[in-house]
Amino acid sequence: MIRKTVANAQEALEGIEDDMTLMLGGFGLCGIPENAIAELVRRNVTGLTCISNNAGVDDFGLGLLLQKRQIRKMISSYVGENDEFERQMLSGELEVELTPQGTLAEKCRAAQAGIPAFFTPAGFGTEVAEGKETREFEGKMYVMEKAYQADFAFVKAWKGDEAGNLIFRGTARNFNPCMCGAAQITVAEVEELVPAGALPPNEIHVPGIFVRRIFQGVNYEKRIEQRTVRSK
Amino acid sequence: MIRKTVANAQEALEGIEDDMTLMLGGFGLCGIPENAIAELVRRNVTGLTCISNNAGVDDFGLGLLLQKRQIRKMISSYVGENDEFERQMLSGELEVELTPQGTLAEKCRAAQAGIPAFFTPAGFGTEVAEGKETREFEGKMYVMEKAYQADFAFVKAWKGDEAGNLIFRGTARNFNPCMCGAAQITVAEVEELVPAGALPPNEIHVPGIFVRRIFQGVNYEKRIEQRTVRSK
Amino acid sequence: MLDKQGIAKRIAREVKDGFYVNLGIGIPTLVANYVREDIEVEFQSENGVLGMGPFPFEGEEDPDIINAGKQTITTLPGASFFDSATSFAMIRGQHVDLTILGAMEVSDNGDIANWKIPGKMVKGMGGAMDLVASADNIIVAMMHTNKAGESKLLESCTLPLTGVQCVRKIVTNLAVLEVTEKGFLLLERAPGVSVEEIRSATKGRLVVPEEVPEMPV
Amino acid sequence: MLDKQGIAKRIAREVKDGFYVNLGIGIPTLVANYVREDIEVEFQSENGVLGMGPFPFEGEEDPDIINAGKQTITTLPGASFFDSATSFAMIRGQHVDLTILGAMEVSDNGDIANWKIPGKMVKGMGGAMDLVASADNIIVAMMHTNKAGESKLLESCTLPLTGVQCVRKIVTNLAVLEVTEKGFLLLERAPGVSVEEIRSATKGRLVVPEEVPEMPV
Repeated sequence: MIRKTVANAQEALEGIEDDMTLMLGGFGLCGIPENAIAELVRRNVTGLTCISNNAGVDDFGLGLLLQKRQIRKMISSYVGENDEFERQMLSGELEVELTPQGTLAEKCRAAQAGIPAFFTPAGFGTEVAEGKETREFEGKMYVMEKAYQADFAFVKAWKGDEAGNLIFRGTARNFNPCMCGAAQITVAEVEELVPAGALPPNEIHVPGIFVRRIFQGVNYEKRIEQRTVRSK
Repeated sequence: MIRKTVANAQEALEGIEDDMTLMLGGFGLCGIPENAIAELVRRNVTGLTCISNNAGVDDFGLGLLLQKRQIRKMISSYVGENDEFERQMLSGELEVELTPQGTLAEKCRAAQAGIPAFFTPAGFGTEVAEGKETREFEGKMYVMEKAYQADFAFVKAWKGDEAGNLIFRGTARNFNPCMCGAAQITVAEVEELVPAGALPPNEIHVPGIFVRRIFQGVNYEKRIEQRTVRSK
Repeated sequence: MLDKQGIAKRIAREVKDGFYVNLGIGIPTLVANYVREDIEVEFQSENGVLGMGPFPFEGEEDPDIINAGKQTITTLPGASFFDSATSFAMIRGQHVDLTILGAMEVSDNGDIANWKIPGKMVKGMGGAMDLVASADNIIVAMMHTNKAGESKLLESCTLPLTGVQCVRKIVTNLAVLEVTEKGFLLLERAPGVSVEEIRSATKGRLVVPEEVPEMPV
Repeated sequence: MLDKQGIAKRIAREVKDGFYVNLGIGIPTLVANYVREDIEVEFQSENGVLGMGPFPFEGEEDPDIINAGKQTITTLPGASFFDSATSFAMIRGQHVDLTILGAMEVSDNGDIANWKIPGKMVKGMGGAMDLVASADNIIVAMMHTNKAGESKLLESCTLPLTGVQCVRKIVTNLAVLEVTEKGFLLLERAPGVSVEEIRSATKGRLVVPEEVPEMPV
């Protein structure tokens, strides 16, 4: 078994530098790598390009990096719910590349899987397809999209083992699995780190080969963005 | 919940016709849809094109269809271990299209995922790339491969529920997940069919949306091709 | 004339037995409340869940179980969770039978614009571009006119497109329309709304059959 | 001169700490027996398992747990099972660090042929084309000559190719060679084998340094 454990976020982010391209899992604030984000803030790396479906809210998630102007460019599908983001974007401080959500997921998965490019119908005939190759297959039009290239991927799982195997919980899974192994170095933080052999091999969502470093995170806040309930 | 259960293999294969293209899960004899194959033999449909990593052995798996000359064309990555296959292939009765194993898996996955074509390095500079578009990305050469088109996909899982959700066991998983939803109609047979809600939503390998019909199989033989042991 | 609930109620009639359905935010979300109870339907949310149930009871919210609108949800028996790549495999691979979403503009050839207003803050397309480019069956839920009283049913969209020639049906506060080669085919009038009112609120080509029934309620 | 076990033993020295390794059938399979026990290595099999262990004890064979050679196997703590698409994502995505496989022919620019002999029954390439096209680190394990005594190390392959310019290292019964721009660089001689013997058994360009050590045993 190849051991992937590191002590904490600090050790897990070794090698991170200004101007790198990062992938960050999560959908809204659900399943985001809270500890890695906190460590990025602490290290104050800047000029970052972040590939992440969303950009957090003003005071949580990637919003924490935006506050400190650590992000140069966001690659996302949806960036609402964030005033500071809006301010930086409209003032031109922040570059934003909007990508259809399924294309974003598949560009990560392609990077993971050694597929340099693929065709998708999403965005054909729109701004998103501008400057990209388009092609007809079986009478329908498609856009060619390329795999992302990133330096680090930060993902968050529910349980993980020493070998880097991961299990997610509920919709906190989202973009995390497709980002594993899609960057040069994949760092997984987990709510519970267990010894190798403690996770049934049949129930593992992401095999450890896609993960370079794993650590047990601390103080998960797991904030809810839209608390919606019905009455009893 | 959308109910996918049918009574048995006979009902599950309704609509099958001569000259159709089928996908069949399994690696060697591991994880093959034994009941569907038996029903294909019983119905004696002919002229079939079968997309399957292997072609079974003489008296089991797809070998049973070969014996009755029901297969016109095999699309596989490896077809050894089968004398009748060899005879039919060398005599020209059987057409064979050999495809790299990873490309075969990805062509199924592409069909499932609405990706009409993708690029892979496998087979570049070989016979496999003949007549196909090749292209350079980041200094490396790739071959463009297209999604398969098939009428039926027959897969075998360990457990399944009424909603068509599937869980596989060990390496019997192999090609089965990528074939689900990759054909017009996906038929899953399972060793154990349980009510909806009995499988934890977090542990499902293939969501029911990719499966059209599901039934509990009978009399699984699960033959071992290479029984290899060590002494105590 | 219909209110938002009325639009949702009318669209619910388009949801058939055995349909997997993806609901956009806004009016589409309300559709779930009006689907007949004697048919089998499953709701997919693109953040990675199939088989969504109602909102949780207070105190039972789970931060790990949300929908694409980031709302806390529950799941029903037969539900499953999956990653984003698999979720869009369902969408792109046309395994989702019906997509219901809002729009800023729809053109009479089925183009849709719903993600960007130049000069304004742009929030992004989320999963909308994947949904409209992939689905065979797309229903738009929207008001017939914008806040300035201008038609949202146009000859061609003025806003940046989300997808081309993809909308099949539109349900507004005034009417139910189908996109045909000849333009918007008027299928039904909302209760108390005249053909003339619809005609004057529609800027794209409108095809009016001899009989335009009032929609059933 | 080395026998098959000897070739496997020599190749095992190329397996480094932290390597994920894919072993082809034949001699490569034997490599697992000789890997140092003080390093962390995991074996991947392309049919969908990572963390393979030894063969099962008699009576403990499980038809659902096999390797790509269709042999019954066991798994070690930390193992995982996955589908074929994910398995080749590992391979194509270069997450597997080392691929060891057999060959019929290798050319001095690193081309490899190991799947087809025209006119004979062709069994197929299995996962070999994906493996050789993807891996950065490919070691070929084979006899230096074929049964007719002809060299398998050629200027260019005569058989249909499996992959182009991909082989990095070759370990035969006679020698260890590296593929360089100038041809096969002779790195080590097998015990008791002279440079002349290797030269006469090699048809491709052979670069012989002044010192060619005998390989350590």
